Amino acid sequence: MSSATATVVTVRFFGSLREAVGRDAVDLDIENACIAGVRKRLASLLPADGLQALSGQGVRVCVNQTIVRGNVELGTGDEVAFLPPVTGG
Amino acid sequence: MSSATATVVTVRFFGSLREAVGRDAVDLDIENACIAGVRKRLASLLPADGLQALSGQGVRVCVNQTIVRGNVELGTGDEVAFLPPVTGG
Amino acid sequence: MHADIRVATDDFDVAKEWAALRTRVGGRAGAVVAFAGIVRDHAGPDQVEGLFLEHYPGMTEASIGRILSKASDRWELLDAVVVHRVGELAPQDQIVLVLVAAAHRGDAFAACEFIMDYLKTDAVFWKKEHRPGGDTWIGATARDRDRRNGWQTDDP
Amino acid sequence: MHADIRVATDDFDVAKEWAALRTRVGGRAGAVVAFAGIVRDHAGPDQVEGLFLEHYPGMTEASIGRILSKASDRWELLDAVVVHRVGELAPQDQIVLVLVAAAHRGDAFAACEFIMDYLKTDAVFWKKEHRPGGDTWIGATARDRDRRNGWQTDDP
Repeated sequence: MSSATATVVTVRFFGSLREAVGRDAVDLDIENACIAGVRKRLASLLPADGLQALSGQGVRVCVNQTIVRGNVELGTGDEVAFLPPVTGG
Repeated sequence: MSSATATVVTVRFFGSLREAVGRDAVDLDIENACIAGVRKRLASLLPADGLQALSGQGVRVCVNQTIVRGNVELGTGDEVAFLPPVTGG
Repeated sequence: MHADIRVATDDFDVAKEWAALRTRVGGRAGAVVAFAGIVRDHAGPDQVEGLFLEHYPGMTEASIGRILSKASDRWELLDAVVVHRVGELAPQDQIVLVLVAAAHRGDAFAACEFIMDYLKTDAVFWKKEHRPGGDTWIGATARDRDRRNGWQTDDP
Repeated sequence: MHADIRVATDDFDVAKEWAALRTRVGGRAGAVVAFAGIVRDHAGPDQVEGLFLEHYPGMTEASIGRILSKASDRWELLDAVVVHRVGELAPQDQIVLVLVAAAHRGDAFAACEFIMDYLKTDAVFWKKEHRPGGDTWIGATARDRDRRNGWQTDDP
């Protein structure tokens, strides 16, 4: 796929997932412009346990700061985030 | 009754009762050393509506800052108080 | 539990009371809850132009002490402060401060609200409202009694 | 309702936040309730030596905004402030402040506790505890979820 048609998204990791994957954010060129495309691309970048953590219990996926379910489509400039279970206070 | 055997108590009035009787406290020589004796003595001192207020709904009687029921005995130096319904805060 | 009860005509300083409590409890408290009651200045025919509060020195403090004891029997508390003003109060004046510290927030919230509800019904104060139509001595309302009795229903 | 949401590494000043809210609400508020959460320093094998709090700028504030909206839909509120710290915190440090003003105390108490309970379960923060045995990322507890769900049971 040429760079002209690649979708570029930013992927962010928080809390325990940030530690598990060893970084807080990464910009990715993805072939399939969807969450599944992000996961596939991350599989080639991350250690196995880091990748596994992203599918752990209670992990939620956000696109542009909104929680999404299933395989949402993405466009260039979108921000995808993996959120482990939250707690404030 | 001679002064040697009289019982001297202080009677205090609070809130709406203070206003109804027109004073906040009075020292009384009482013949019958009990709450009934106090009421009898007050009958000769207070205007009728003030006296009536002391028997109004929700009025409680205290002796030495403890709420009492019925015709409690009194001794010299005791403090009797008439309390209308309370509210704080 | 440390308990501090004061009844005074002077205004109180929430910041000072909060800081003093924080100093006393140090890192034992995970939760501090404060309640302040204020004279409202809502306009209209029902407008309260001011309040006059009266107490029975000694008995009033003892009545508040019993409320704090009940709260302390029921929840795990580290510190409780009740400061209550008496005398003439104007709209926007502070009337009462209840400050509670506990290890856990559930205890602090419940105890603070419990103490306030009981102050309305069981603390020895008398309150006169100044309104355009005249002065009225007021007692605890049916709603106040319902709130207080709600805590009793919860009793084990 | 005036709402103020801040997430910061800096410490907050309860006195300053309280005074600012009092200035905003004037005599409309009859009740102010404040909650502060503090890092406890309880000793023992379970001792927390510190906390690290992380947030998602933008999303975190929005998550708190939704909590305040829910509270405002449910109770008559005049003003609500949530200040939440992030970064490294030591025992005795303040973590969070929730300040609520309302005409009536029942609304202020309920809303303040509701907001705290939802902050525990629904606000977008991540919390790591530093203990002698190592670091642990912690989530909302079953008890936290029970408290939050208790409010939902009450929903009309």
